Amino acid sequence: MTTKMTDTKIATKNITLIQAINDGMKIVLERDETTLILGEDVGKNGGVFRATDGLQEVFGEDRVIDTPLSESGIIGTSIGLAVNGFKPIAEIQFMGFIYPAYDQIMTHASRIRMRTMGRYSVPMVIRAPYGAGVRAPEIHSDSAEALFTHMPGIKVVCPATPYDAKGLLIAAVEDPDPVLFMEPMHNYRSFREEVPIDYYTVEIGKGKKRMEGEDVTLITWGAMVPVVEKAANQMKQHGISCEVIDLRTLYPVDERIIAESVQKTGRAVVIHEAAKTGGLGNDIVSIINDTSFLYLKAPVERVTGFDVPVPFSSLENHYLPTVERIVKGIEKVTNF
Amino acid sequence: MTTKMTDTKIATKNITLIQAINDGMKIVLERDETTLILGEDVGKNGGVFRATDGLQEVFGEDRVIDTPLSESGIIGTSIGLAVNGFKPIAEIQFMGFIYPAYDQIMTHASRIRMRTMGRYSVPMVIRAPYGAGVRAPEIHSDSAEALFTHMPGIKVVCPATPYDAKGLLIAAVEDPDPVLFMEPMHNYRSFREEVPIDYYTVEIGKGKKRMEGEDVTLITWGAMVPVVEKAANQMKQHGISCEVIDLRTLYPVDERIIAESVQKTGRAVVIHEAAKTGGLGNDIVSIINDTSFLYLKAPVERVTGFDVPVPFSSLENHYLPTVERIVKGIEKVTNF
Amino acid sequence: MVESYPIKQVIDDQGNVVDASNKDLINEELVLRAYFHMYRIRTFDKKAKSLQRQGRIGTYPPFEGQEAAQVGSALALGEDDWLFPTYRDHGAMLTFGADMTRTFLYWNGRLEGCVPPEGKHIFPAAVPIATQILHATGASWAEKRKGTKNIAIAYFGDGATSEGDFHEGLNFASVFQTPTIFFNQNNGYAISVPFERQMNSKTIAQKGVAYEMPSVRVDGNDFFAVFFEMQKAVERARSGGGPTLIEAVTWRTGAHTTADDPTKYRAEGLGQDVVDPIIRLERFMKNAGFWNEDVVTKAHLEIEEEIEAAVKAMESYPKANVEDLFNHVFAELPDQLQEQKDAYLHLLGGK
Amino acid sequence: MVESYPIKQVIDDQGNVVDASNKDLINEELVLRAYFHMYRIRTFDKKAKSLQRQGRIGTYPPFEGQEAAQVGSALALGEDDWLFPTYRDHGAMLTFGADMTRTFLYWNGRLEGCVPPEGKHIFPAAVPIATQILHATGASWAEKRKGTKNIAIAYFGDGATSEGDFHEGLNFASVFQTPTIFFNQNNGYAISVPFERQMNSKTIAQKGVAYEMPSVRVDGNDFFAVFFEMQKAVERARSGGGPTLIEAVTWRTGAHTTADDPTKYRAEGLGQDVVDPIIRLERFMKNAGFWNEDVVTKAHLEIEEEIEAAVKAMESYPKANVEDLFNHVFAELPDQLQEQKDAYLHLLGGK
Ligand SMILES: Cc1ncc(C[n+]2csc(CCOP(=O)(O)OP(=O)(O)O)c2C)c(N)n1
Ligand SMILES: Cc1ncc(C[n+]2csc(CCOP(=O)(O)OP(=O)(O)O)c2C)c(N)n1
Ligand SMILES: [Mg+2]
Ligand SMILES: [Mg+2]
Repeated sequence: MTTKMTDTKIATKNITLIQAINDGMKIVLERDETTLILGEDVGKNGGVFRATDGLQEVFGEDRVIDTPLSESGIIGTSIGLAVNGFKPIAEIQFMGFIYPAYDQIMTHASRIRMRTMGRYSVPMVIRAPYGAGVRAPEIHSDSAEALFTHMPGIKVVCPATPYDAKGLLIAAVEDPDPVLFMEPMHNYRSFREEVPIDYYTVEIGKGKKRMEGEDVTLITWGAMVPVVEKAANQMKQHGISCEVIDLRTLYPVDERIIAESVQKTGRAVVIHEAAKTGGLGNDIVSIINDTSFLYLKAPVERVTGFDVPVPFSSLENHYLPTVERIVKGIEKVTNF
Repeated sequence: MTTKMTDTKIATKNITLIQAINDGMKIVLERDETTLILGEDVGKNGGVFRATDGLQEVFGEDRVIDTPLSESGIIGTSIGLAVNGFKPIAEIQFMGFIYPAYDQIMTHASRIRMRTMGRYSVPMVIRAPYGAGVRAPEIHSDSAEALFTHMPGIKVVCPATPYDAKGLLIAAVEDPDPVLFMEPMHNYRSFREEVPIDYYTVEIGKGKKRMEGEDVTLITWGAMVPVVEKAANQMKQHGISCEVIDLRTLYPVDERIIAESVQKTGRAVVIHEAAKTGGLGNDIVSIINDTSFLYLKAPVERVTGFDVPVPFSSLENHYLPTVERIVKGIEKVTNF
Repeated sequence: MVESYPIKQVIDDQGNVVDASNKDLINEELVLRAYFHMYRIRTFDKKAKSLQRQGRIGTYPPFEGQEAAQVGSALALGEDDWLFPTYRDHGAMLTFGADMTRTFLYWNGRLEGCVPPEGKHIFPAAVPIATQILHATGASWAEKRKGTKNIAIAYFGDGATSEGDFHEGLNFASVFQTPTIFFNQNNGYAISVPFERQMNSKTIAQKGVAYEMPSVRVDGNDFFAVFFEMQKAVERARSGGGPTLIEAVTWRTGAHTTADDPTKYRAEGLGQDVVDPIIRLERFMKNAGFWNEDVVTKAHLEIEEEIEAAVKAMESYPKANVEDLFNHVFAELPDQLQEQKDAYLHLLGGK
Repeated sequence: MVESYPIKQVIDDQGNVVDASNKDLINEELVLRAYFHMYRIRTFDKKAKSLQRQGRIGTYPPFEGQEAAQVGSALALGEDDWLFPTYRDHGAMLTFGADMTRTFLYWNGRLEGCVPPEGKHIFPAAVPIATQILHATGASWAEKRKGTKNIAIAYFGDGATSEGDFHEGLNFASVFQTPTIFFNQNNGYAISVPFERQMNSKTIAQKGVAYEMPSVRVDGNDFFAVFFEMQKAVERARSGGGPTLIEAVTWRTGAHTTADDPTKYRAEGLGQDVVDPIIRLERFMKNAGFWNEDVVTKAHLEIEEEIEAAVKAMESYPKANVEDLFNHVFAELPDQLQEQKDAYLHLLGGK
């Protein structure tokens, strides 16, 4: 983790995604004293993934708070803190444990601004590691984004890289509304990237083109991004050029970046971990249907988790979309 | 409510949807002594909508059970009862109050068969009145089907008529797996239908063609069915012939009935109450994309609730899809 | 356990003082304030029921019989405190300073009913049971963090104690020693389910033991008992002593809501021995020499005028604005939502 | 409150009998069974940790130090009772009759690990904290409805008491007087969060007051104390006396799981004064004349063989079957899912 000056004189360091998240939190805690961190094991232990490592030492037990083991409690009290002047960053230890707090998020966090015509609001970030592929125990590997993109009043963000993670996290904390911040566990330490040392933000609601291509648009996010890039590279060798879009924000989705790309390529494959039925992939199909119908040369293909509970670790690699399944999907749309 | 003999000698009675549900429960309680009813106010009070009216008198406090006010408690203990030989019919007073039980449904009810390779299972029905348009207080009017169609391991059923309500309810109770049974409050007493007096079932997983048509397929369910039929009738006067499909089961969706119709008409509009983003409408778009791409003459249109929390009653009629909005949607696909 | 939680009483059903320890605090000003507010919210409640019957407002949950509990608690609060009510606590809200027109608007399905007067910390009524208990804990925690002496009160019913959020809220409050008052109105019923089927414990106060939280059981139909025990709890909270659980034992005289029919589940005559809290206060006033016919008559008139004016204001309020369907979902509307709004307004305009 | 819940003890740290009331019940058979099971699950636990370090199984949550609590409780159950464990209770599960090979399989990410031996009522370990408390309540309620004398036990930790499901479960059990034992292992920590930050109460037993539920605090490292208090609770449940809350005060000797590093949050030396429950039992056996070197050595050998055989069986177990990804989601696969399965198997076959 050595500091480096780039051409434009922005000091950067080469860090992992989880370090970038830690860094982002450190910056917001420094800049804004109304920010707080709450969660199970976020204090002394620094989080089960070390996302909050060292923060309690710097900012004290009063701002980095180990709470009782109670997700509804964490979110519900954070709502109370948020309507009364604070900006809680609440950690849900694994996304599969967010369900006990679903009521508080659905009926309150997301509705308070609406219900009070803006008198009260809930500027809160809910951080939640998600996804399979790390051999975690049961329930630890769920991808529950669709339960929140369908919930009006909350934004959903999911970075794939260290740079985006830090920038989106800071943006999420500064957002005046609740933001669910999904962290791809699988990418926590899988690679490093040069990340500015200082404060910066990545705009919520904007996707990013990760690879330029002509023949097919691949749309994905989070932990699937590297897998999709691999598939795209593999297709290159077969003469098929893929455009890879990382959505980064899952609500509100960047419809323009999808439409522009699909209108160019005429073909699309959406890739995600969650189950196919009810998954966000369907929304992407609809967006393409709405915006790019006449451009389509083939039905949009979805390569996703199956309609089964995320399985035990011995089978999780069969559940997750693989390069092979993505390649099949691409071939399907190119051979249509 | 007079008994009537039809041609085929099946005794019927002319009843409302809520009476049909009451009737269905009475029949299963009589036929199968392992069935139980649990919920808030289901006993003495007969349910806030009178769905369980009179049942405690007939079957006793031991089988029609007033529980404490605790949705996770109702579902969690029902799971325990279900794995140990009973068939609970759990009432959630309004669908907007199912969220506190979301964890129990998501991590247990829907997963226990899978987790134990079939050793244990959860033959349970969760009844929940849903939907807007009856001037109910806040949170009472949510349509949360998409949170459950995305949950592998549970079926989701939603009748629109008295006949289907009774037949599907009995089928749900007999189903070996958990079934969420959504009841359109708006249709509870809005019309009557001849319904067989005795036992019968309506197959889960099968939609129903409510109107034959040639030009556009209208796909919907539950409380929207009468509204869609009205729109279809209105279009008839303008020379546009609509096929109306009532899905009846939301998971697993009857893909065949959708595909066959759209392949005939080449145009489709999906109508539902829930918010557009993340709504089941997107799944229907995907099914059409997958099965009928080459038949499509226009992009599939969705006429749905807006991406806002279900509003207070003074604005709910603006939230709900109206005949006018549905007509606009139909015109959009026919004029494409 | 029930012996450990005797019901605190200051005046009995006949309006006689049974506990004189706070006698000095019972002065004319307090008595008249109590009477005024109890009579005021009773009259509001009656009006609301009548409006509902006439179809001029929607389904309405009356609080008749709970006036001493609601007024006694609300009057013990300070200007800058926070109030987290349920749907049945508009009596407390009105006493604490909620706008009456907006209160009517709320029960007419209007968003505007959730917006408190500027500077008043009144949260919109929680409809999902027990959820507000956590918000009150969080908001009062925020006050503690800011170093103020402000506190929060969470209102909730006997049924609410069965929800997980009740438990999680009391646990958080006790762990973080937040300045929160958990004010339970044990009115005997959760819709049709009586107290005895809601829980196996004989009191709600004893649930404080689980959290090592001070708790007390008061006669919820005795304004003074409620008020003085509230004052103690408020004082404890303000001075860093943490949360308190108060069980105010009262009785829901009427139906759960105007859509409910209690004859379905409540034996005839049940509760008839409960003395109405306003009658009880009147008896005390007469016994103790606080009853002044002129003052009372003037108050009644004033209250009736206020309520008539509020009804008028409610009924002449500008129609619900369709734009409010969209405008407050986020601070800034996302593109998709803006498009939905524009398209819908266009459709309406094109009519 | 803590005074109301003295920690029940039968033998002290030195293995001396401090409460002789159950002395007659302590016979050789019981002592040897206790020792055998505690040693057996300890050896299993050690083996599992070592397998994890070698990458032969996945993340593993050790229960070292909690053997007396797990064995003492499980041995008090009857054949047909129901056991609802957490991820840390495979000691209790093994004692109650779970298959050891399958237990290893579970920690190797295998579904087969959730399937109990035919006729044994052992639920798969609950991973979402406290959820199993409701299942145990429901399953034992079912036994009561069937008219049997069978009961259910729910295992859970100190951290679990903060979840709403703990509260809702105990409330249901007390309202419906289900034959359920809520067996808490208060091992001092929920991952890194110590007991004192999890709750403000000094005991977990006192939480029973909220539900008017009998509760007791026992020395969880004292096999006999756990066993005899369990027997009382079992007897109460079987005879229609309803549920019991037991707090077994113990200590998590090691890490939360093999992925956890307790030096991050636990002061060095903390807990070193806790006498290991097996050493304590050994001391008692020696003091009281139950120690027989030959028997013990034979038991050790037997246990080691059993464990080696189970590891071998786990490692030579047929590979996970891809079809199991799909087969058990519903009794009958819906068309869509069948198609997904067929397509995926086709893809795999086409390799
Ligand atoms: C989570 C949830 N479940 C169910 C309901 C429906 N409901 C509304 S009021 C009520 C009873 C509440 O009883 P209690 O807490 O005693 O308050 P009271 O109505 O007596 O004031 C119920 C079940 C709800 N609003 N929220
Ligand atoms: C609902 C939920 N939230 C968080 C977790 C993550 N988690 C796993 S174990 C644990 C601590 C449990 O502590 P305790 O109940 O004391 O049991 P112990 O691990 O000490 O046996 C946590 C927070 C979880 N499994 N489920
Ligand atoms: Mg009540
Ligand atoms: Mg513990």
